[in-house]
Amino acid sequence: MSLSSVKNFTRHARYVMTENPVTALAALLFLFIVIAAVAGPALVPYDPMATNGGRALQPPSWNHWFGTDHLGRDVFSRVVVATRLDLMISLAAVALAFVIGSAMGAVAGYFGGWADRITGRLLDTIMAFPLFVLAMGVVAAAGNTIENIVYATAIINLPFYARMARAEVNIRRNAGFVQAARLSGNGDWRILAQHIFPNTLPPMMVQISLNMGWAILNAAGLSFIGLGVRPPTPEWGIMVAEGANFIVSGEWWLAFFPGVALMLAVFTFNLLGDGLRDLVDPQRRT
Amino acid sequence: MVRVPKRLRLVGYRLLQAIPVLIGIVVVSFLLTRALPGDPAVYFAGPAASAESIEQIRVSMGLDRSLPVQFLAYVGDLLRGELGQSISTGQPVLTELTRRLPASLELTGFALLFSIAVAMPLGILAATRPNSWIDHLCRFVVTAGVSLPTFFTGLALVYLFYFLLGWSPAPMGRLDILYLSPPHVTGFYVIDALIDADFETARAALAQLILPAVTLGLFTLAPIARMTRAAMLQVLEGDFIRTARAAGLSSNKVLYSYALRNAILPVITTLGMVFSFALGANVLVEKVFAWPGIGSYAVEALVVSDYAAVQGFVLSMALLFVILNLLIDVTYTLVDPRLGMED
Amino acid sequence: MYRRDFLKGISALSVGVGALTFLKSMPAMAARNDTLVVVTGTTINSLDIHRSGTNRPSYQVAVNCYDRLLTFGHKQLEDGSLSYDYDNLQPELAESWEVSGDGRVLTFKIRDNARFWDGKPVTAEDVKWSFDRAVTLGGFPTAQMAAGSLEEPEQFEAVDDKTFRIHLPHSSKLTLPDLTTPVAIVINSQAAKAHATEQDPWATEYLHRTPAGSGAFKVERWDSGQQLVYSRNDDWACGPVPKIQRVIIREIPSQSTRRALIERGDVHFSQNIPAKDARELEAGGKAKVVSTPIENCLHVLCTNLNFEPFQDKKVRQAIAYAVPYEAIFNNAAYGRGVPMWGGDSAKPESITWPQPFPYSQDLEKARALMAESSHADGFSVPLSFDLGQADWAEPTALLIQEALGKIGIKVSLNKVPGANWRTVALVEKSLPLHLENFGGWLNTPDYYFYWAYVKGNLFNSSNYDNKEIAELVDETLFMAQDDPSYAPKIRRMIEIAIDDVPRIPLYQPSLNVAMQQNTGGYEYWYHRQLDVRPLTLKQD
Amino acid sequence: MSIPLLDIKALTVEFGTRRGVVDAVRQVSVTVAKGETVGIVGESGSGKSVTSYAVMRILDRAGRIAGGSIVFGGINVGKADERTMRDLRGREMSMIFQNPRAALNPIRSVGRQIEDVLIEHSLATRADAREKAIDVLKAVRINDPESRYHAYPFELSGGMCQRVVIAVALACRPRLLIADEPTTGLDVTTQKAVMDLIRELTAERNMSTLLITHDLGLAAAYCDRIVVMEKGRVVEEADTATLFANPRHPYTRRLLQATPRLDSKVADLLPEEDSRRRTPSTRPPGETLLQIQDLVKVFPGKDKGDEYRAVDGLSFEVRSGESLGLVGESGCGKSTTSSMIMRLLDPTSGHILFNGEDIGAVPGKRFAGHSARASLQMVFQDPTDSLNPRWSARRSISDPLMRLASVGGSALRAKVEAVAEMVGLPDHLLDRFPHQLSGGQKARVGIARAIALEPKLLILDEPTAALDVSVQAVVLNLLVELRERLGMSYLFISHDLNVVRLLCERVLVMKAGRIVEQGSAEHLLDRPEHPYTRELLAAIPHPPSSPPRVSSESEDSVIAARWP
Repeated sequence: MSLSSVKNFTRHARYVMTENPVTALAALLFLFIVIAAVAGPALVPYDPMATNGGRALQPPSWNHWFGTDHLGRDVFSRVVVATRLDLMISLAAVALAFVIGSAMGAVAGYFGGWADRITGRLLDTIMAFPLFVLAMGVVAAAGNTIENIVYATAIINLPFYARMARAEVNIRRNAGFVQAARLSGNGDWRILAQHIFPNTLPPMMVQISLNMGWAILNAAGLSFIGLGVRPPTPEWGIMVAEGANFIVSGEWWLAFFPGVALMLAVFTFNLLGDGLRDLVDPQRRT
Repeated sequence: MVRVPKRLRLVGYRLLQAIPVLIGIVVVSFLLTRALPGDPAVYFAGPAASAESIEQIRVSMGLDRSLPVQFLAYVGDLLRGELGQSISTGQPVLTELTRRLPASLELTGFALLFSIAVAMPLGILAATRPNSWIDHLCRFVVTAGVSLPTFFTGLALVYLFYFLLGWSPAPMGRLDILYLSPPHVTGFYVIDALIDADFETARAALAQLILPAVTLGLFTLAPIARMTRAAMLQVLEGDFIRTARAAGLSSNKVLYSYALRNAILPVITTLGMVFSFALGANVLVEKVFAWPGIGSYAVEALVVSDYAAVQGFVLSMALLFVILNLLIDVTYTLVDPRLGMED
Repeated sequence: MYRRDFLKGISALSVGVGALTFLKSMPAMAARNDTLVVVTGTTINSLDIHRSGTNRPSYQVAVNCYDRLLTFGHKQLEDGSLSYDYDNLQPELAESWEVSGDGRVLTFKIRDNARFWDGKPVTAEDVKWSFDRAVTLGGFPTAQMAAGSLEEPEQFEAVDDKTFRIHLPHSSKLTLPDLTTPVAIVINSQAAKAHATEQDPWATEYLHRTPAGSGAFKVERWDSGQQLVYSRNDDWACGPVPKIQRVIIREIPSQSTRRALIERGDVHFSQNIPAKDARELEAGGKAKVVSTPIENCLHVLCTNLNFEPFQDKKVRQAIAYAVPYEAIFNNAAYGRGVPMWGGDSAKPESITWPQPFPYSQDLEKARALMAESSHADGFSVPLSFDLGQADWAEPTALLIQEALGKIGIKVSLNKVPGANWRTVALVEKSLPLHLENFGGWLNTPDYYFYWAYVKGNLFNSSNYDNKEIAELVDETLFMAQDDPSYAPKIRRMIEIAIDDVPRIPLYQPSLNVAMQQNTGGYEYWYHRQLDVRPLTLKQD
Repeated sequence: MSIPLLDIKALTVEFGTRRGVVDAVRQVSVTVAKGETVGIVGESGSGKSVTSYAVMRILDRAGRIAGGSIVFGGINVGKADERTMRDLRGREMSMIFQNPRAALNPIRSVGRQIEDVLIEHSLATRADAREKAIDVLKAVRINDPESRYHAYPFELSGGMCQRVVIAVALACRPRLLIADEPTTGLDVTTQKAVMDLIRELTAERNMSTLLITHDLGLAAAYCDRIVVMEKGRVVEEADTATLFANPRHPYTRRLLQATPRLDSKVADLLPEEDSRRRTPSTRPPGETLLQIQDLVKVFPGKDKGDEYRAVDGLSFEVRSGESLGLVGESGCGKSTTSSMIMRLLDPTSGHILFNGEDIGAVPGKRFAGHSARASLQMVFQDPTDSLNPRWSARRSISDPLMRLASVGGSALRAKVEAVAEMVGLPDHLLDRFPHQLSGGQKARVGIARAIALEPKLLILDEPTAALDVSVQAVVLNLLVELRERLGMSYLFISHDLNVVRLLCERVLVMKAGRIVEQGSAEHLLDRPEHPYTRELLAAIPHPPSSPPRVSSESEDSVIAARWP
């Protein structure tokens, strides 16, 4: 990428943000989240795992911004450190779902026929389960390791990509430029991979960012019912679940801060979607 | 004339499409339950059971047979309409499901009503003023809604409205202790109570519904509002809207009679997905609000490897889903005259 | 008045209806001063304790709706609360009983006025049928009956209508106490047989949903997964007729909702609350809290001797010296329960069980022991616990994880879902290091050792195998406690357990319950079920 | 002169875009008198549609009237409140649009849509609305209006839909009808019927009409007065006869010249001084290159017996160096035929012999690797749709070279630039994406891609249908030049006989999957034998054929063209 195209891109990005203040807000939040994920463990004031019976359940104060939990761990440190894990889980799950789902959908949409019918029924089968329950089942059956949470989340996200890819590929399979590509001697697979698929990316971007948020919620939900990440790993969902029992007794900060962090992260990804699409779509650039 | 059979055929075609899905679900539910950890025989045998008594129960439950044999037995039971007995609750799964399903449906239904009532106007508002601050605000609000973990929202609402303010009745399920459930007609307490002309009970049931329904509804605002906005925007850009405006139709007429009726079609499709979404989220909400629904039943069943209950749950969900999609298809054909007519 | 807040809520929602709301719906549920509302977190899944698959919370139906031949009297504990008294056997259905000289024949006289709910008098035939059922159906009831040496139907004899006899293969101190357990209930055999079928000769399907007893309460309605409603049997013959007319057991899965309900005064009684809530509710003065140390029960850290590092006694002892008992007691048990560390000597002087082990956290000693052991360089091990026990097990595990890290043992945590727990921990016994919480119903040390220290028995999840302990248990299990050879043998047993430490006791847990100030009469029972019969509600 | 019905004075319309404010219409003044038909003619981007939307006050959100005034029947439209405007629209002035099917609410019966307007303007009540709607349908000459009343737009043909749109527009007997490209997308025969209907109805009711079109021929045939717009400005205004006889503005002249007439040659479309003018050589055709024998394509329907024979026993041949035209209206099977020849679609039966080899027997799926692939190329109808939106022009042109000629590296770069130069595409445009190129530039990219491999047969599928006439003129000349330079054969597919004839020596006329007539272009034009050919010819509106500079033809054709 040349210097001028970088410059072009930044100008375009700036335009997308100024046009839509909500996207700008999301971008700012995203920056925060990325910093927390990358540098979190180095930034926090306390060891997120260190227990200390002497300072258990202290409300937020100067020393402990978000208070301490029932084992005296610093909630702020845990919330910040948890960012990386939550982000990794959702990123891995969404990436997996996107790659497999969109490949399946693209093939189904392009070739149609039996490939389409089989994929369609397979997706219907997955979709016929309330998706969260399916994820629960998968984790319950396979055991609650981080990998399994990722797989479960990926499985329930998969139909969205597959359906979207199918629809987007299907409307383009007979487009003029695809026919032209055939005349240029491209085989089916090359047409699919190089000509059609890249064009389906802008709408997929929205889906990816929505799903990132959803994947985080999902992992947290699994943790909430005890099928998620294992303690004492800091993770937002577990922290809310653990903190939930303390709300009624007045120790609201245990659940509140991780809950807010969780919400903000999901919120950011959800908002980011539209901005991301505008950014990726070459047609929006001049 | 030609239209009716064509639509009927479309519905029939959808039904046919559901068959492989149902088969797939039977297989998946069977495999999933067999993959669950924990030995139901051990659970069934209870504490202090000896190895022999566990083995004895294993044999009586048919768990000693090979998987294909177990599967055939399972399919055989299904064909006879038998869903088996739930270990964890000790009830026939069918009884449990028929009692719990209305509870979940009532909750989900109210949640969707709430959600639609809020999200559709927001979506329309946003679509009529794209990129204005109102648009951004709507987007902000609905996104905030979908970003809230339902279990967190539920807890927060209970804490605020029940524990602190005391505005809401205790989160103890479908009815407060003081009331008896109304005579069973539909299984929906509010409706049953109204049928019985028992307005107090209806009110009480409704009061119990508000917090969980709002919790769940907040979560489903975003997809509905987003889809409404997108569909409205697309329709409003349509040539026929320009024609209608050029013909001097009032903006209300254009917006509601022309644009919204067209935009509602993709929204209806979304509703199906949202419903399935909500049923999933139900699991967490039911847990928080002690709602005796099908979702909390499934969680419990999963945790104790209650094969029959999990299978029954999954199957009823699938059936529900198929029926729902059919309903959506039928609604669609009612709203959209084009369906089934184009080649 | 506990409805006050609820009313406020309702009228806030529907201005102007107020009291009318109340009047209109009240007839549905009887007057409020004799209706007691109890919340519980777990589901009652059957009304028949003998049926396989019946879970622990369901045992309360056996306690409240059926009668046993015998029961225990009660005593007041130091804190003023009431407890059953293991040393005070009392008649329930039996009016009197006799033990033969060799202790092998027990003869019971059944109360003349005892009648089942349907009016049929209770006969020896009913007792025999019920006991036959318990020893035949298999699973838990059979195992529990066997603990009292009651193993086959031939042992039970209905001499006449009101005389029932048990023949024992040997005398056992456990037989009579075993007859007080919820398993040894007497069922209306006539009502049950009427619903028996060829496949189901013991009418498990019928009794599963329809109790047929003579107890103080009948089941008025059961909405599985939601609530169970008891209503009083005014003709109960086996004790003072309960004060409460109706009890509603409401299932509320969310722990914090249960706490909110009790704290806001919307329910009367909350069974088995977490230690933290117990402490805070008590401190807040919003509810009455009773905490009773659970007899014959320990929360322990188990090392599994099937795993190589734990075969070395030094490693086990090192761990016992590394565990942060104090922190666990404060942060997991919130100071409720009895400390089981820091005992005076490695040679026990009393046969009290449980009693503190002479370990306490001493990292120097622990490190030294590790250095001497075969695993001086440390090792890695997963520490498992039951998800259903997470409220105490999770903080405990975290604290142990941190402490063991300091002596070179890298611990990872492994939450095991409830269903899986039994299988992997107790049946397969495949968890290397785990937290366990066995408690024996029958309150003798030998009974505890039998289940937890003898190879092959269910709660010996350590796979601990010690010939001497096995022999000692064998000798003492049926032996009368006043036998002169009993105490030395028990002391020796405890001594070995201390030295070998396959199970490292953390503390003796308490059973915590919370109730409104106007609620009284609560009595602790070894089975940890709520006995609603003695409960009272003060009028206000 | 009496007060005009519509008086647009110095109208300026602005649009807010991300690049700032853009004037779409600048200082435009147009008047329409009562009973008069005025045409606004211009190419895309000339601001003609924006002007009409401004009159109706139905501009997009981003647009606003920035200056000037629009007075309609004494009311200042620019200043009127929305209520007044709503009363005006539909009742006093109406508008019809291109793409009639999209212009109707797809899920409302056409009768109801007419009723809506009648009721809105209080010309009917719930009780008599239906009767009145049917009257309106009758007025637009719809057969069996009672049953059509219940029809949905998708059940009607395009022409029928446009009649309904006209019915909606004229239901309230407005005084002004604005027709914005009312026949674009319709077949020529339908176009004629629709235009005739409009003329008839407006004349009958003494209405004024503002006809907005890119087609000078159409304007010439139906308008009393013509306003020519270019880039948001009015460049010339005159009554029709004067404008054609004596165009003053150079743009008008260029436009007139670029519009094909019955007698023009391809070179005539460009000004004499234009270096891009080309004249096709008249070499005799060589041996047979492509031979189509008894080609059939049947599309299966949903039911048996529902099948549809798109191409029904077609036979013809193309010789090397020859240009063959294939003419027909939509649905005649011409695109299906081209897809089969290009091996994008497999025929049901019949043979496609290319250089003697039956390439029809090779399945389309496997044709990508066939040796004849490079020799058979095509230029697509819609230049936008036919370019990958994510690929730069360079990459699009490179693609066939990389795939089929295995050219790479600097050779590829050189070759792409050479081809681009050949089609007149400047180097700096090569790195642009399609959306950054104009229609004509995109067409050139499409052509460059097609000729990069120097194919023997090039199918041109309406290559200029989406282009403005001035661009079309250039492209057609370019195609002539390329054929000369590369010795290709063309199969030119179009609905427009008039354009086909410019490039082709021989023409086939297709209808319903069959050839109804074939012969030399001149012969077909002069002495059409089949009634369908004659109908087609009659329906094409032509501008008067004698612009002053290119004087050659008689007055007859002018009269012929204006004859309805």
